[in-house]
Amino acid sequence: MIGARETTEGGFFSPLQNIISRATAQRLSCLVVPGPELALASGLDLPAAGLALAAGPRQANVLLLVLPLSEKLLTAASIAYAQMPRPRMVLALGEGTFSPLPEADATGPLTSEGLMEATKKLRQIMAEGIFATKIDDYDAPALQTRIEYTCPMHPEVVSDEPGSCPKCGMFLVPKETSTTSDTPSPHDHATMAASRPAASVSSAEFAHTADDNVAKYVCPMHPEVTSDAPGNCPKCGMNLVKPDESEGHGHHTHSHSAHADSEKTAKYVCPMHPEVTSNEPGSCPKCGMFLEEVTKAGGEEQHDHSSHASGKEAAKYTCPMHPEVISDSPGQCPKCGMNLEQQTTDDEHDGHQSSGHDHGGNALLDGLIGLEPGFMSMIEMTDGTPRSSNGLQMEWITAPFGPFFPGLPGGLTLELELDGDTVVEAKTGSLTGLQDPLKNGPLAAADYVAALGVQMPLATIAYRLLACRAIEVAGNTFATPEIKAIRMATLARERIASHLSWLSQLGRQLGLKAVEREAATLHLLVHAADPATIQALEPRVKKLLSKLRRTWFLSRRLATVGALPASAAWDGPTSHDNTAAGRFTARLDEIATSLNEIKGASSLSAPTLADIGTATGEGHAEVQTPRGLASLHIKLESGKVVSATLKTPSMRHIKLVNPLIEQRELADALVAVASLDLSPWELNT
Amino acid sequence: MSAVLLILALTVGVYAVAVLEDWASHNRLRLLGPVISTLALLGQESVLHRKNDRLFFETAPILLLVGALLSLAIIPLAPGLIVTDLATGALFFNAALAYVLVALIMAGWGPDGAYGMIGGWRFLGQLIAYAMLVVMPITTVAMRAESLSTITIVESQAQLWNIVYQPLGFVLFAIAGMAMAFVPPFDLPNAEGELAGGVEAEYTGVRRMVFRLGRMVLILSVASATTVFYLGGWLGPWLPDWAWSAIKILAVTALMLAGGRMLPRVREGTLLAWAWKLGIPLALVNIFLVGVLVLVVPL
Amino acid sequence: MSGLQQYGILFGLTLGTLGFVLSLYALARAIGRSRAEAGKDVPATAGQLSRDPVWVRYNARYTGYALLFLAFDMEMAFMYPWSVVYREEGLVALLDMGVFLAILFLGLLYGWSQGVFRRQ
Amino acid sequence: MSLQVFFLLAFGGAAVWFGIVVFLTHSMVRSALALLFSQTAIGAMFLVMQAEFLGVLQIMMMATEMSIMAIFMVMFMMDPGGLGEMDMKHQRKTSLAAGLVAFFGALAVAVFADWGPLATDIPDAGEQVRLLGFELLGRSMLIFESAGLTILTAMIAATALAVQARERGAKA
Repeated sequence: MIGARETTEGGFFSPLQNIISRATAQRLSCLVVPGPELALASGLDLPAAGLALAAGPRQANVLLLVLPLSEKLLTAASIAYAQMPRPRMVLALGEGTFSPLPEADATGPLTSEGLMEATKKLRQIMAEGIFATKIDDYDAPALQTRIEYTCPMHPEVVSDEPGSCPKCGMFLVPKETSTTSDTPSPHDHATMAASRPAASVSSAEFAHTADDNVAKYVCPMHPEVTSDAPGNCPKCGMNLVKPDESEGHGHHTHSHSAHADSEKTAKYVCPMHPEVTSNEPGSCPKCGMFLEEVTKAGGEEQHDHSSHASGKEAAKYTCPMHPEVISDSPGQCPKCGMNLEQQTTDDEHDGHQSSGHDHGGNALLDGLIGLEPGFMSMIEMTDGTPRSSNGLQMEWITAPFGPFFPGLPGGLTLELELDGDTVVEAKTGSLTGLQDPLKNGPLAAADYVAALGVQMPLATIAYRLLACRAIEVAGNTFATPEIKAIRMATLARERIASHLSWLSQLGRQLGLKAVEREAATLHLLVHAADPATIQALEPRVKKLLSKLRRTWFLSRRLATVGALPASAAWDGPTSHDNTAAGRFTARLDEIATSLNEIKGASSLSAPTLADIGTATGEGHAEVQTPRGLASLHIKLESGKVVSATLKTPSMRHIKLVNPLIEQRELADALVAVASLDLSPWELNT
Repeated sequence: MSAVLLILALTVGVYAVAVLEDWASHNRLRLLGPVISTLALLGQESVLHRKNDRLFFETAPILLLVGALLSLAIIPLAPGLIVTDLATGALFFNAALAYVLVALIMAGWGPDGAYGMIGGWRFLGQLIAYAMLVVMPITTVAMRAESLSTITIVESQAQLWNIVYQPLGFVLFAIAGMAMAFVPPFDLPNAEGELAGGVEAEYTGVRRMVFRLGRMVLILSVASATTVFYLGGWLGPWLPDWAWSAIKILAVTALMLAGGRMLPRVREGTLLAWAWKLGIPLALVNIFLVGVLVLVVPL
Repeated sequence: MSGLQQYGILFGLTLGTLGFVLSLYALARAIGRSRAEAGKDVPATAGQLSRDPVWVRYNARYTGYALLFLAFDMEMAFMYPWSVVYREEGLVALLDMGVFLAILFLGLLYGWSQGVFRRQ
Repeated sequence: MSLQVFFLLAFGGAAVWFGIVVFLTHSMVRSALALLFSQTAIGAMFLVMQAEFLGVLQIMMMATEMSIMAIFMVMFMMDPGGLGEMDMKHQRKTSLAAGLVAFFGALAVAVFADWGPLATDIPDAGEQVRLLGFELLGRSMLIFESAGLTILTAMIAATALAVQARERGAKA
């Protein structure tokens, strides 16, 4: 077993371990990759196999892969697997590779029986023992990290090496980030981009300092504590700092007066490394950033420095955060690295207040209780932070809701910028989007139909039908009315199945366990059934529909969410009011009408292409898929598809996400996204 | 002797709640379920994070369990079958359960993850919504009993249970109690479909087990308090006292857990608005009504 | 049983729970140790590593409610002793508390009229 | 009796220690919750001193109110997570002086005040609540009602603050 737990040899607890192993085998909880709706569409009955759905990787002990999976999804799956606590297992169903993940503990075909067999095997392996004396660590490229440095006050300041923040002068704190660009980092900003190309330069610089001075980081309080790497002091827990920035005031004064001489002629300075100055424009040898021309304010500052170096005034400098730090010279606080501020007399202090910082009642407060000016300067630091809709200056967090988020379709990435519990904006994307079936050259028409169907596992019939129709138009061949009727009835069945799957997902999101279960069960019964079976199931489906319609609380919950303007490019199921509630009832109505459409059908089968021979031509077709109108424009050359342009409903609908969720509570935002019924398979990656 | 009985009752009670919770979420009655789940969690790794607030992360499950257990200490199962008959029992129940909030804030803040933190602060908003609807009905119960002691409160219902005497208070207390125990549809802090587990999301293995245990005790405690304050506690004909307590507590638990299955999760803004615009005025009306009733019909 | 004994029991219950939990932890640790691995010790976010600290200024939108809640919480402190002697004091208590609650209700109505009861 | 004194000292020590932690930590939430537990320890001291109603009330109210303080601190203070490890101590000298003055003032009150004879038979907890109730409805009724007015004032002030903040937001 790959993901076994570590134990010691011949333990006293091995009888207990055996019992625990057997109990664990009874408690399988799986994280489905890409998502439960795909398991449903493949006809996998997870509850029947005894697999519970986990809310996240932490609660799962089985990673269920529904193959084939895109590379990006596999990267995400490898992260999810790494975050699962041991014992953990991989269960792979279907055909395909899953390279960054370890080899599967059980595999099987992508059928209900395959799932049953594989689960049985998993249980056996678990019951035999989830403990091992020797286990291997799991590692994947996506888990690799590098250290970058960021300012605790200004998260947009990111640097590859330690230093101080150009905005507030505080020491940058080390932070881990991913080395791969696959996992999007919210700090992909210009600063980082600018500092990256210079990585080689900076490492050369590093080597140079290492020659001079073996220890690169020391504790500001305990000079005997030195380390090669940034970290915390074992004695006091403070961040270790680079010695040249912390060796004490004497040294600092010295270096500063030395600088003062060169500053007289300096015109360009590095924004990250103020000690780097130059007469000519260019880039900083330390970080590679472009040197900036010294501004007027900076010039004044330097004037201050030089006047200080000449020793005319005995002004004191103190840290705004650590008032006990007092220095004769400007510089940085040895504790936190912030720029020391000149201790001002009252007159100067007033000048500071009137210098254009409009902070409401702070001047008053300042006068009343005489708070240090440094304390108030914290407010200056918030200048760059975003302003919330209620006028408060807050910091926003970026939280990923996907690709494996319960209540949203698997594979869909929704990165929300959150202001507390409120959504500010969203970045949407798909990890499993469209691939051009024609990327390896023209395909035979029938193969193209099959390829498009496989690519859209959530609406296979609709897209097969779309391809068939477009090709048939191009080939000027038309299906007989009987075949057309069968096709429409099959499409109706898929519509029922798709909407039931959506209902199940909505139930999961809203915590309606009963709806989640019943809709999923019905989906499994309907999605590949013949007309007679569906007829027999009709009362049960109708019962669910009428129950959902009667749940006043549910329609109320949905009514205030996701109202689309009439002009919105929405062509999915819709009713008189285009809110989440309207789309919800529209889907319920569609299920009912689709049931009627199936009634007359003799049999149901996936659309197959009529014989078009070696026709050449162009064809265009549209199909009302369960999610909306899809269109395909196709070019045939002697029976082969040479080019195709596909437009899917989700491509249009995903643009509606942002206006729907701005300034909404997180709960509402998620419902709004769910109400659009986006399919990550229909999107461009 | 009574100590042994109480520990036994607690064990059985928590076990029954766990079975009922499993039934409510999976629709299957598995009598051995909790044992298997416990063993499985014992065998799972308990992941700790770097760079988190380890102190908060570790304290939260314990604080949740301690708070819930302490609140159970004032629940009488039968005359004499009680841990401590505090003279301010009804108040102490609230005091102990206030630390559930602290535990959830700690659990949410501790791991430095977005889902958990939102869940923790959400529960604070939830408390602002439900807290008044718990304490105001408790005062009306105390008005009738002339005491905050839970035993006296049960005895005061000998002629007529409070559910009949002050039905409005019961409805408010029952709903607020569900919000207090964060069972669906009030599971805002640990919502699965919205926060992928929220405050519970980062707990695995034995720490998760303690967290879940605390949660079960909390549900049991709220159900017991509803029984004691409104359903006459151990009072009832034919059966022995403790049996009536057990039946009522388990029935309330089952109703609480089953009720949530049919309802979509409440949004926090809605919860707050309903609690303050409807709930609190109703609770004030309830105080006034019971005040008049106690003077006019002194049952 | 005197009050102090009761508090002693509650204190003992707290310590006992703590001991119970710690022994559970010890048992779990004896069964098997946790393995430190890459990525496992980062907060889980649905298939992406989210290493950024989220401990930032959090915009709670219920501050208006929270401020009124504080006032109501304060007021409840007076309600408990009042409710216990309510029956004995009778009409005096009803009128007294009626005035008190009416004042509070005024506060509630004022807040409502000013639109405190909505997400800020 | 000696056990009572021991627990009084223990909880008193805990209260002071948590009070110190408020300023030792860098994280705003830790700071707020340390204050919470300091207040809880004071509640426990009330219990040890057999003032049950006061103790339980303190333990209950401080849990919710300090949590609300925590959210306000997280909302309005910079770097609530304490990642920048900034110092929570400001104006050391002034605050040290103020603290010492307050400490010695309290000490002087404790030592020099006439606390009356030592109570030998303390009324039981239930009786205490009843006595408090009679006090509220009797002698202290005016104080009680003016407390209501004070709370009303506080509510209006709070409303004004909240509304002002929103209006600022609307303008921005």
